[in-house]
Amino acid sequence: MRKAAVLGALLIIGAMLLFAIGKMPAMNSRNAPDKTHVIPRYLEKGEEEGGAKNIVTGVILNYRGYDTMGEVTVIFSALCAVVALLDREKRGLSRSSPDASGVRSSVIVRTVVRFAFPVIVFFAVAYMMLHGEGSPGGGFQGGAILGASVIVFTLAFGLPESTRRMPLKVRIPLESTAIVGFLAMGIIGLAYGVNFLTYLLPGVHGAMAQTVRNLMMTVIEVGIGIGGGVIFISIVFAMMREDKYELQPDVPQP
Amino acid sequence: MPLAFAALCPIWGMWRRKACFPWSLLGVAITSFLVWSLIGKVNASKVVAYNVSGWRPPWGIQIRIDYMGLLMACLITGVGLMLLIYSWRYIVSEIKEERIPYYYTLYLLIFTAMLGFSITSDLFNFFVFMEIFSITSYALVAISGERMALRAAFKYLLMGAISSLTVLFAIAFLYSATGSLNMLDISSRLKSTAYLPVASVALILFIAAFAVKSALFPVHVWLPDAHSIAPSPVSALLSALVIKMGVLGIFRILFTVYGHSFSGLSSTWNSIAGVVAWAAALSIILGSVMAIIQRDLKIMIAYSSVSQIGYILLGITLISTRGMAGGLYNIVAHAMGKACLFLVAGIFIYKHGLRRIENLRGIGRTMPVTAGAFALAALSIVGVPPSAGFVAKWYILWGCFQEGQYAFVIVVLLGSLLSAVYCFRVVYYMFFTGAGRPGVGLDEAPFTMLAPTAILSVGTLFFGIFATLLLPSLNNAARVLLLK
Amino acid sequence: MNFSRMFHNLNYVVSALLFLMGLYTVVVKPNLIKKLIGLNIMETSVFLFIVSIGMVEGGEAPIVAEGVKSSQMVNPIPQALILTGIVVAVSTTAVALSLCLKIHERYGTLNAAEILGRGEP
Amino acid sequence: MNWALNLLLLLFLVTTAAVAIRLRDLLAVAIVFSAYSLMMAILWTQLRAPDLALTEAAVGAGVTTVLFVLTIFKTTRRED
Amino acid sequence: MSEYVRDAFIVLFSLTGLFFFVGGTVGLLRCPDLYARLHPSTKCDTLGACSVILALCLQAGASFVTLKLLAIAFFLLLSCATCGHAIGRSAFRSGVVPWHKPGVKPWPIEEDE
Amino acid sequence: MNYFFLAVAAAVMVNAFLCLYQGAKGPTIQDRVISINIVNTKTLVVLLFVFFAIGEPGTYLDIALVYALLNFVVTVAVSRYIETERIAVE
Repeated sequence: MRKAAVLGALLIIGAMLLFAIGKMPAMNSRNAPDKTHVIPRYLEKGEEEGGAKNIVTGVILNYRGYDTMGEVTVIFSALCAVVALLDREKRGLSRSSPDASGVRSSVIVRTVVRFAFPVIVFFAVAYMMLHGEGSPGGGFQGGAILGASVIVFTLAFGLPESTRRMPLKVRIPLESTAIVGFLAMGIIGLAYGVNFLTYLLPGVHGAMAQTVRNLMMTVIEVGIGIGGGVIFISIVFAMMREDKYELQPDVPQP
Repeated sequence: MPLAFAALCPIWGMWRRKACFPWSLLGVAITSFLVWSLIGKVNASKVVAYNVSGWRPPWGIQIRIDYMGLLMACLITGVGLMLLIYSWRYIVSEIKEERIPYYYTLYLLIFTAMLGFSITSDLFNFFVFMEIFSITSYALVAISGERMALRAAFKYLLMGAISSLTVLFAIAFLYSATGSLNMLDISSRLKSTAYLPVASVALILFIAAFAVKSALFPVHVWLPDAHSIAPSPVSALLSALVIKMGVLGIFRILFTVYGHSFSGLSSTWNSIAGVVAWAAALSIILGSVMAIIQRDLKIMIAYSSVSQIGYILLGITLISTRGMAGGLYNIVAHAMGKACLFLVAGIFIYKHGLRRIENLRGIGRTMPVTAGAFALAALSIVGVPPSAGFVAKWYILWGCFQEGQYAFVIVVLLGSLLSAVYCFRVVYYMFFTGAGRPGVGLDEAPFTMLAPTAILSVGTLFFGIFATLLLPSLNNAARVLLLK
Repeated sequence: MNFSRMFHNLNYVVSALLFLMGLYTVVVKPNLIKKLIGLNIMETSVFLFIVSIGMVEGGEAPIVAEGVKSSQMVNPIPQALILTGIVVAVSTTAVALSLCLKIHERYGTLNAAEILGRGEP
Repeated sequence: MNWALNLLLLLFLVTTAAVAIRLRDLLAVAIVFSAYSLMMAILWTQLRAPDLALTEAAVGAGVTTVLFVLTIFKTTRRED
Repeated sequence: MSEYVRDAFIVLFSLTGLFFFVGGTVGLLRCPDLYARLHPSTKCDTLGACSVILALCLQAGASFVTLKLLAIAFFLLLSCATCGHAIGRSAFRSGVVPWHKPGVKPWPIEEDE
Repeated sequence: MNYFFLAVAAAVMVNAFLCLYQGAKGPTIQDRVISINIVNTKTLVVLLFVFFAIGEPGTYLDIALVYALLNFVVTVAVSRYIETERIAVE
């Protein structure tokens, strides 16, 4: 009965969606409104105005930078929500259930991870974050990869080891780097008398202006990368931690 | 000009783990000051626009503060400030100590997001801010970690997430039909678009999604749980402000994006407005009825929110100047009154752990200020003459008469009657039954909890008596929006 | 709304289908994690939809390079929006999963029906 | 040819989604879901959105799935 | 001339890769138990992927792209092997019994466990 | 050549379908992990083919690299947790 009602509702919604889809501008068409109205300017001037070869990067950091700031705030609020629900690990001494089981991960996995971890981190930081303007990739992707690398490290070496390497003291300030980066760059703009998050500062001309803009965008990218990565790491740590296996503070670390 | 900064100012607060309260108070106060300093500007020039990143609207994101946005922003800052002061002492009693910094951080984030939501003029930015305040409000509902709170938060999360996605889907439709994301630009381009059916489906999706966010009748199921179980300042925040964001969403979509006298879509528009009005009418009646049968004070107040939101939406969708003004006025009245009621309920919980209405016998003797504040706010909710709620309801009624919608007249009157029943029942218990506990003299809550409550309740009275402060500009706003 | 047009707009149709599948999962399946999977499917379907809007026949990625004309590039805006959207999706998922953890800790089950049944203290 | 691959990918996408919905072992659901997001990424390269594909790769295959796996292990594996 | 030779090699390597993939799939579908299925997953698939990457390297010629492709191949080798090991180990530890003929005692399982 | 690549990619996709079937069927969780692992490897290859068919693979190759790196994460996570689950039960 309930299922039938749900299915009926779904059918109605589906019919509505299909109706709208049938009336939409055809996919792939070049004359659809979205390709004729705002876009041409982005595509033509995107490189010089937006400051990046990759126009998507230009759009997210420059034209729609405010959105990206919102995005960063979203993951920050997600972090706050998660730690407000689950609490942080205490003094870096928490365990996850695999650690508590006493079985270490196999030597092969550990060796591979030990080898791969620096490579991934290097890849994330050097390649993704700093290279986002010319090729796909950017701060957030770099951050996610950074997060994933730390996750795999934690799986191989255990949560105590990871939290010892990245203690809470270090992570808390790093978590807000993304937002702070945005705000700082915005305030630089304001100080120069232009609108918030404007990168082209008055009084700076020519090649210098380009350099300053690229520098500011890079700062924001790196901020997003580190902030996002650390936020992911913290979320994962908070979810891995188990109260059952909390170590006593007086027990020396393994 | 400084609003972009103002909206972000609170984010600074999250650094400080210690001294979170003064820090966030500072942030909120500065923001409030900046917002209030904009009132004169907006009154002078009707609209203050600010291009973030320095790109003009169709390309960049524009912040645009019109009357509606300003009204919401002032309300958010005012009520938000009060709630923040209130939570200083209260929150210690309900949540774990190590979570308190995160409580303040989340509070600041939700505050920021609501401000941003009310002033942005870019659809996708709208969505992003909506997500921020949704995520933070899920967390705030669940922050106490009680069983019921978790359950309510999860229900809220599912419904909220689905409605967010629906909004995104609708944005996609609209984007494919117009190729723009700026609301005004969309509005002007919709007039000449060849894809009207797409736009009308988008309209339906938008309204359905925001109906969930604002807890309109058939999809209000998340509200009573979430609002009654959250810590009291959070309930007040959610009830007074967050569901108003849903209303604001409906408002923006109906009037800013689509527009009333819009030739191509006017039949769809009108029928949707009609559906919303009827749903609102149903919410009024059912919310009140549900409120009457509740025995828990906070759940009762939460259901009352459903019916009050019904009033607001009914006023807005009447498509008459008076009704619109009344609806907007009810936003103010309800925000203050409902915040006050939840705060009073919070005081009862804080002092005595009382949630049941029956247990409040005679509490008016020992806590006269608190109970008095409750009575004042209840008067406003019911709509008894000198209060703000009265002005609002009067105007809504007036609007109904203007449009000849006599069914809605009956609904409004009946709703008032029913809300009188549930409100005065509580007042009756508080003042006129029981002899008070023996040997207990005045036993009031701490000053920082009492003052915001009192200020809010006096505020409802103030805006009732001096309604002329706000009404002309609301009337103007309504006239502009309806092009009458 | 004929068939060939539907076929031409296949991405749209598929994303609508996925949306409905996700919605079905969220509404009908009792398990909370299953509901979240449904939610994620819905999210990706919407993303697919938006990105498909920006597609151009024979388009190139919106990266300025030699030999790529700007008129050939696909629309970068949906991509920029969806980048934000993915982040939002992950955030929602993370919050929801931590709620799941807490719920399991408190109720000992993730079945929605049981949770509702055991709700009243 | 391109449309054929596209069709295949979409078909695969729907199949993975259906499998993810039908399976009762939640862990398997999470894993199938990672395959689903992988498919999404290919679709995005088909739609010429390399940035998105990269993000989906990093987030969908890495972070989201790990979060799901963590949660499932700390709660329950069976759906009932 | 050399163009054709190169193309022929590309086709050859691609088809080899495809062959291994098909083999892997058949193996996956036909093998009786988990430990047997590990073989196609780790060996055939890696080999197929590597040979495809070789073909693509030829197509790309000597450039940065080739370098990246080789890096991908390297990581694939590394991760496939490690994954296979990790899965096998976890399966063994969680007590998955290898396939055996009815009545024949499989080697690694001790009775008393 | 592009068409050839796309054809091979399509064939590999069909293979991946079959592996997915095994993944849906597989009795133990490890079976599923293996199958999905194979599916992932195959999709990676499809991805590579698609890059080359699109032309300009240089901009896209990072994606494949990220996959090659991250495929590993999920598998290790799952296998590590399965191991401990069993031991926790005992």
